[in-house]
Amino acid sequence: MAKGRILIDVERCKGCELCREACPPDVIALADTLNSKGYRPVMLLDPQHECTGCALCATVCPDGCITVYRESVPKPQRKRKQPAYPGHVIPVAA
Amino acid sequence: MAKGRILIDVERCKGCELCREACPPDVIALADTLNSKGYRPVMLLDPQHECTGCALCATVCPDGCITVYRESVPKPQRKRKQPAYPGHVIPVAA
Amino acid sequence: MVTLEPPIEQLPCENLIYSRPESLAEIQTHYCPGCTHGVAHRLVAEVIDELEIQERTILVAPVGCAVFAYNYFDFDSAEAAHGRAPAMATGLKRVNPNSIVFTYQGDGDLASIGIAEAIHAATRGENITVIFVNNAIYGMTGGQMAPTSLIGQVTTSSPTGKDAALTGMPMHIAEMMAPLPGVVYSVRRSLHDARHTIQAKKAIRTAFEAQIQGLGFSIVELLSSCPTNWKMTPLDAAHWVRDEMIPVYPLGDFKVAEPLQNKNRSA
Amino acid sequence: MVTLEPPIEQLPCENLIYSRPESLAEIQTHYCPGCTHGVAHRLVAEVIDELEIQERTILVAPVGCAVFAYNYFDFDSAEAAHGRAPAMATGLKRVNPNSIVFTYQGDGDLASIGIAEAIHAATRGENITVIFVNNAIYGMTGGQMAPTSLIGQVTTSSPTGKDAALTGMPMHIAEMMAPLPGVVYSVRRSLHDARHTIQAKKAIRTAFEAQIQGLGFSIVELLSSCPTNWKMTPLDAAHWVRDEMIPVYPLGDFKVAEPLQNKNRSA
Amino acid sequence: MSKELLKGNVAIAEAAVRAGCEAYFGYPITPQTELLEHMSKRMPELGRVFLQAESEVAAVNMVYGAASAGVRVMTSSSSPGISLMQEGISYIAGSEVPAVIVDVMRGGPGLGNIQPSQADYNQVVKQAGHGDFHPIVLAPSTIQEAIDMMVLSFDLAEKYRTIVFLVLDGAIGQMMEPAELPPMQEVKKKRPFWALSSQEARRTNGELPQKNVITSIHLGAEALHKFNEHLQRKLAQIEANEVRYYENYMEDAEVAVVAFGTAGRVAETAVKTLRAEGVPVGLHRPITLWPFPEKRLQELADRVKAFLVVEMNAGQMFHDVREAVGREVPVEFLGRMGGLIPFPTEVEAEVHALWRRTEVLEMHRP
Amino acid sequence: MSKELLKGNVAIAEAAVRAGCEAYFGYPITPQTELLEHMSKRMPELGRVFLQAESEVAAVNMVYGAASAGVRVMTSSSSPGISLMQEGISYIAGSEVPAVIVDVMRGGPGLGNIQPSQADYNQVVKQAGHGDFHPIVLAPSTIQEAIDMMVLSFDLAEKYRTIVFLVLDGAIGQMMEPAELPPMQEVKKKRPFWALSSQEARRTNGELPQKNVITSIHLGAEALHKFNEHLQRKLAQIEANEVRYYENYMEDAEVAVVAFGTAGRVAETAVKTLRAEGVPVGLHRPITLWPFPEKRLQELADRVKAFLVVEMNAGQMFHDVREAVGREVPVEFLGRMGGLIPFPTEVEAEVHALWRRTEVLEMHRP
Amino acid sequence: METSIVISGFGGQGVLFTGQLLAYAGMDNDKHVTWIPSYGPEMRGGTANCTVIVSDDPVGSPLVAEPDVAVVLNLPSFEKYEGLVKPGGLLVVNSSIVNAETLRNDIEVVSVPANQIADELGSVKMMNMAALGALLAKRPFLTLSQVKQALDDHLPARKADLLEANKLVLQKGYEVGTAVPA
Amino acid sequence: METSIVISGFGGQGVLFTGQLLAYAGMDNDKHVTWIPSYGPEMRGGTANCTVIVSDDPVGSPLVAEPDVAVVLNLPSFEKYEGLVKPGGLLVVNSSIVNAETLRNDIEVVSVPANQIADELGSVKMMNMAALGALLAKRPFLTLSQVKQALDDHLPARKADLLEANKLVLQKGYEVGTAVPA
Ligand SMILES: Cc1ncc(C[n+]2csc(CCOP(=O)(O)OP(=O)(O)O)c2C)c(N)n1
Ligand SMILES: Cc1ncc(C[n+]2csc(CCOP(=O)(O)OP(=O)(O)O)c2C)c(N)n1
Ligand code: SF4
Ligand code: SF4
Ligand code: SF4
Ligand code: SF4
Ligand code: SF4
Ligand code: SF4
Ligand SMILES: [Mg+2]
Ligand SMILES: [Mg+2]
Repeated sequence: MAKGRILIDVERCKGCELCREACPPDVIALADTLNSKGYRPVMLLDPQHECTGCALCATVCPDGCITVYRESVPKPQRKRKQPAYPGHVIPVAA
Repeated sequence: MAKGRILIDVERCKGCELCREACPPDVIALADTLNSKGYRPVMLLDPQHECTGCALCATVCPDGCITVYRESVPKPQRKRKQPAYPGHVIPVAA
Repeated sequence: MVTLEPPIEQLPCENLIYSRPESLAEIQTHYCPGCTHGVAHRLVAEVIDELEIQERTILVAPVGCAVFAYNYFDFDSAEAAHGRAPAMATGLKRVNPNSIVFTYQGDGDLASIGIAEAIHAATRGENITVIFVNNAIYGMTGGQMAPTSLIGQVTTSSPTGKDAALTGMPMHIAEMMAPLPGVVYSVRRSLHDARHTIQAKKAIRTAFEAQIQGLGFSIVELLSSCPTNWKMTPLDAAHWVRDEMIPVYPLGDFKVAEPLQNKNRSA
Repeated sequence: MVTLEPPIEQLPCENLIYSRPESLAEIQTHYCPGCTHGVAHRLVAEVIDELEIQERTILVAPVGCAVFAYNYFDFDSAEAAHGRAPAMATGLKRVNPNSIVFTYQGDGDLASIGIAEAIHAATRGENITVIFVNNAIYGMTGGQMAPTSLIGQVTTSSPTGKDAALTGMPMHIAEMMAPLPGVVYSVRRSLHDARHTIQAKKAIRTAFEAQIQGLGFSIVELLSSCPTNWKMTPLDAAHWVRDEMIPVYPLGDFKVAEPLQNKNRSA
Repeated sequence: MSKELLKGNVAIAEAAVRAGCEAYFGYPITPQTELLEHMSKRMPELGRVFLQAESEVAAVNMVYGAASAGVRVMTSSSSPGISLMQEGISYIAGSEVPAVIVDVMRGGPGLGNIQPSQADYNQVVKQAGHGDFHPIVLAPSTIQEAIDMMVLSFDLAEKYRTIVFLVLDGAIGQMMEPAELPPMQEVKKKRPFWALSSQEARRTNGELPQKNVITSIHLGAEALHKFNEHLQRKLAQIEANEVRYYENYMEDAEVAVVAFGTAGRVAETAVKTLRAEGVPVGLHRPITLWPFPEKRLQELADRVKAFLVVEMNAGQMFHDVREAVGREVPVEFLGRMGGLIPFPTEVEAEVHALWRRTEVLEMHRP
Repeated sequence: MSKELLKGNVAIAEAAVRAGCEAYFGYPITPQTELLEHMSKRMPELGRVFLQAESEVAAVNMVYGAASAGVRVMTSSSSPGISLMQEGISYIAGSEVPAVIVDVMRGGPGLGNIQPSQADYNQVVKQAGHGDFHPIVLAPSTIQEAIDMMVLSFDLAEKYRTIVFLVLDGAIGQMMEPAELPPMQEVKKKRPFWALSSQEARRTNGELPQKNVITSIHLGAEALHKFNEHLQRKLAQIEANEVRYYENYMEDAEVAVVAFGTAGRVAETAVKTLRAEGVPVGLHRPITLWPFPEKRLQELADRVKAFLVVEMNAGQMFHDVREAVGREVPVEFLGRMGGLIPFPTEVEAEVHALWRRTEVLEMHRP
Repeated sequence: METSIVISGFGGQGVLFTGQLLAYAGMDNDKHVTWIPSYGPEMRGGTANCTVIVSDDPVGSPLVAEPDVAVVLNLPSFEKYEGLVKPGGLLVVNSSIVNAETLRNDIEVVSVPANQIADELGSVKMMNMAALGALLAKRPFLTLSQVKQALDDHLPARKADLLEANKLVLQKGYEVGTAVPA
Repeated sequence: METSIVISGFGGQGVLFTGQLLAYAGMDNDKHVTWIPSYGPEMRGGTANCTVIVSDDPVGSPLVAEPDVAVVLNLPSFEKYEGLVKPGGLLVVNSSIVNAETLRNDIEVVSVPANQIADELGSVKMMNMAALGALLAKRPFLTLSQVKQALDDHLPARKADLLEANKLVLQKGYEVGTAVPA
């Protein structure tokens, strides 16, 4: 199965866990920390590299926090904007 | 066939002729005169006594001008108000 | 004073077969000659007499040619704002649950400006009755296009004929109301001739019976004529209802809730 | 600054599979965690990107939780009065026939106060698209009953549960719109899980395509969650949509006009 | 009974219940929603009518219907909702049925925001719909006053067969304050003689079983003119009987601050502070915005040197004050818009400045 | 061009067409229906937009939509319909998009009747919806003036991005009078920079292809306060620039008759008769009801001995006159309601009485 | 000089056009004119009327309490306006269908058998012109030829074939009016 | 004397109830009080705050520009209210989750590790009581026992089981507040 990875805009994430529910290999988990809005964001927790890049998480995310990459033969794509955030970064204190 | 007769409140009649159209034996006709509202009312013109008292004329009259009587064996009836007008009387000049 | 000939002789043994209903006031209507608003009024009044509910009936009159309906009926009446009769009737009925409350509305009133109040009263299953007089035009204001006007119909606001591409197809109120769960009775009848008028009366009766039984929202759509604004004689107008309106607005029962069935079959 | 573990390594040869659509502004929404308004926004934005119509699209935002939708989309937008978005959209579209005009409306906005404007725009066959977010409640004002609330649903204005006898059964907008001749596309989808979300997006795309093709009025009803006012977690809310709402609001295609068929079949 | 800590919207709702309100129709809108919500709980409990309408347009017309049946009925809303009710309000006025409307004003125009405002003074006071009429407009400035006036609203509505508006701003609707609720009144059994109820019932009551008609139509110009004259006579009677206001420190005041509602309580704080500083200032707080305490202001104009009108709008009651006062005495204005509440310090500063100007003027007077 | 015999409603409609009105949305209501009907014929002929809306609520929101696209757009209605438009009007004001509304007033309150009236002066002048704003209100008194002001309405609406009301009463809408129509203007091709149209088009025009947003929301109290300050500054600018009135015989007048619209033309007839009798009376006829010719009336107050306000209502503009004039000079009122038009003889009698009283007063003055 | 005229009759008697014709004639001859119909639901199947004012000065109110002239084409109009005509004013009565006499002796009355006149000259529909002719005979604020010219200029195109007939009826009405003693 | 207090934090931190408790305590002890929440769509998933005024005289505005006291339970609240507190006023900071220092030296600051205190005594949900205790220690316009009494009288019945725990947390917060040097 193709391998994938996701970036999560943790400042935008509201910790609703809908992505976690949607993820087939269950590689999304709540972080231990709060972001500056007071939400506990999710993170990719994928030591086994089980993420398939299926984008189901991104499909259900109400806040458009998730960017998905997949390892694969390159194919022609629509122009897509690259995320402006570094992913998995929480700027406030724990 | 049961014989009938109708009374027409000519002051109320607007001469629309819907009753005339509805009358099976065609015994309703427009009068030659105008009533005080300027309408030409209808009248019962029934020399052959063809009116059956079928009340179809009354059924279609938009102005409730028609009272219907029918010669028949009396049968129990709902209280109905007797007309307050004499019928076929036009108070204004021709 | 002139008495018309021939004089009217009494018949030997005669019964009073038909006379104006009690619930209809003596006042002469302002309706144009041949306008079937008058027929609709009379039928409602007859039904109310027959059901012996005159003393507990409340009319909610519309804005439209029937705006003075409260003068023509002989029972308590209110005059609503344009299109809001179902809301006003809701207010009346909720605080007077034993009254029989009905609205009498034209197509401009109900289908155009008042569609929200009609649909919501129907959805709530408000236990009221709606007499809906569809004459495919705004009568009172001088013959503008209604949502019920036929395609191609020339009116004072569609001078080249109603254009479906710009203003849509005619609205079918009886059909639209029928699927709403609060509606127990939704039918369409016509007033263009005696036979249909008799059927219309039966439907009006059923609609009021539905309310008396506390079943919910009942509506009778009556195809009606507006000779004046259609610019026709009353007879031609009746024929226009028959020949032009009925093909677009099929008569029939679109919903008859269980307890009302076997009462009054489709026209 | 704290970076979450584990660090994210780039894959050897990776494609960008998914990222936020261009038509979605960078601004963070004010929606509650797990509120599927956000999903609906994203899907619309994705469709508009895919159809390459961002520069000629005009949103008409409602009054409701989506009142600030104009901040979240990156194209021309207007903010309508409560329930009047279809009227405002009509005004916009009639003078901008080349624009793609859509309304985004909640169930209070469309089904309750705005039902007249919705039905009339649909009847006229206004060439606009309506994204109708049905979350069975008034979100923005704090969880009052909507015409779409389920029977027995406890809300802040139906504290003992919605009572059908007093307030009627839930309103079925997609079904109500479908028979109107001006409507070319009327479907219901749900946003409660990924599979259904993908189907919802297809429907949204078809609805916009209908407009691009100038066919007439298209509407997509989206079953949506309001975790806050339902007083549930986002996951429980998603399950409530699946278990309680869908049985009352069946998903499906209620009207798909000829030219749109074979595009997108029923969910 | 002792005081409870009550939220304005809830207090008003409960006061209405206790005033024997028999039916409530309304549509949710911030910042009045708690009122509707409280009614949704209490009215069914008591076997009375609560209905969430599909819109404010429907709500006001439901009120019109129930009012035509002669029961105590009310609705509540906030600015945009009140705009939608204008037609129905005008019909109610034209039909002379009693009804009560609570308007918890918010910032405008348009959707604006939901913060406290008095920007709809003109809307309710000058013309709450088309045609010549005035609702009675009561403007409480504490929760206790709001409660008392809620009860009064029903009494006045019935007494004059008119619409009564209880207007507050979002602040009074949303805040909590200790207050005492009135005793519980049962709903009245007997409907008024003019009401649409049941001819049968009226006959049983020994009244004439004539039909009753509720309408706002008077077809001919003469007929409608006559009706309007009747309406104007009634309004004149209300003007003569029902003016209400509150004053503090006015006996020897040389500057009068005029303000209503929340602005009135803010102004009172400022006036107290100023008095402590020795500034001869007093507060006049209109409680009835219509009928307006015009005569009283005229009296004051004869003895104060200047007026300061404080409002949470761009200056609306200001014009009524200026009309009452005339051009001889300066009338100044301090306004906050968009949901801002003026702070006492701002009022103080303004009075200080005004007082100084007035004194200087005084010195230069011949 | 020469004069034609034109019906008011039709003349106004045709004037709007010729002013380049690009879209009309409206709902039939007497006594303005001929306006809508004329539009239904002319607009499609010219390839412009005519749509009969399902209601006035929808009509005003369609106007809001088209106005947001920056085109010349209008609606027309009469009193109850204008009530229904209040919310939409407030949104338009809060969004600062230009729109024109014709209000052919009829007798109220409620359904009232359809006879000529000025009973909605307050409704349009004081607050045509919730929130602090004023539409510009133009009140013609002849059909020629109505035509000219219809054109002016569009210009002012665009200039100030505001709502302009053209108010008449049923008499001016229904009557025929000779008048000259303006030349035909094509609809403008270019949309204003703020309009919702197409980013693509804006880019082609060399404008920044940023998104445009039309909204009336300003969430925070501070933000909405700021917006309101901006709005008030704009209104002040309109007040400074756009006051219009007409006067006759005012130079040496000792009694000023103030009246607008049909009452204004009736008053003018009376003034002429009175002048012929030697009574020193003049006419002041406000053309802009908002902005109101307050300053001019203040000037007049310094030299006339008394004012008579004549209106087809219970006394609405009267209060504006009295506010402007102050309490030193008597301001009297002659009103006809419910669709009655005062007759010149009635005005004459009133002026005579007022003039006699004033003279007597004069004699007793120290 | 200012003359106010009310014309009243059943809908279909050409009431509104008769008034407009006077207004056109006035306008074309540099008078100030106004025309205003009564409007409203009372029109439904009832009577119609309009008020015309022809004046040398700008017209104030387009309505008058007491018209200088009333042209009454049916009985209800007679009943309504007989009492309203200004003392010294003129009442033109369509004697073909109005079978009533005024009790007033402070106004001038001209009875014209308008229906008959028009019927004889082609169609009863033109009866309004007969009444108008009689009015012009008695109150020459506009001349007969000015009104004929107005007919030439303003009779709707679809009625062009009736132009000459209308003029004849107008003429005849004028003659009848002239014949009636003052 | 009049004291104005703003309490601000995330929804769920008990902000509104904390304010009401103060209002109750004031009312029960014959003070004039007002309580007002911020309301509106900004509440959606955001922060909540309320303003309480406890006074010897009737209260004018229920809102204040510069509160005497601000209790800030999270960082956004700290950022919002730190600058608004009246000079000489008090800022109570929930140091458990607010990791920031004020630059102002004209106000008094009390840091309370409210989450920890509450957590240790049963549930982090009671952290609002810890902050309130600290406030009372520094600004005794109401006494600790008056507020405890108010808890007895006004804690919603469904939370009765937490009554004693709440009092303990309040007490502990009070002690921490007292310990902090003025
Ligand atoms: C708010 C409002 N808008 C418009 C009108 C004008 N109006 C009166 S009746 C009517 C339409 C009547 O048409 P319909 O309901 O079909 O009744 P009909 O006269 O045909 O029986 C309209 C638009 C009004 N009175 N009030
Ligand atoms: C005329 C008017 N009435 C009421 C309101 C208050 N209001 C704002 S949003 C809303 C309902 C929102 O519910 P819905 O449309 O279902 O949207 P949601 O928030 O659930 O997405 C209401 C009643 C308003 N702003 N304007
Ligand atoms: S892309 Fe698929 S597998 Fe990877 S995290 Fe998202 S849902 Fe899970
Ligand atoms: S779905 Fe989005 S907002 Fe929700 S937890 Fe996942 S990333 Fe965060
Ligand atoms: S009762 Fe029958 S037969 Fe007699 S007149 Fe009427 S329709 Fe004709
Ligand atoms: S149907 Fe009635 S109104 Fe019509 S002609 Fe016959 S009697 Fe007269
Ligand atoms: S206008 Fe039409 S609907 Fe109205 S009364 Fe006349 S015929 Fe009937
Ligand atoms: S209140 Fe409900 S609908 Fe609104 S944002 Fe929150 S969850 Fe979504
Ligand atoms: Mg109709
Ligand atoms: Mg919703």
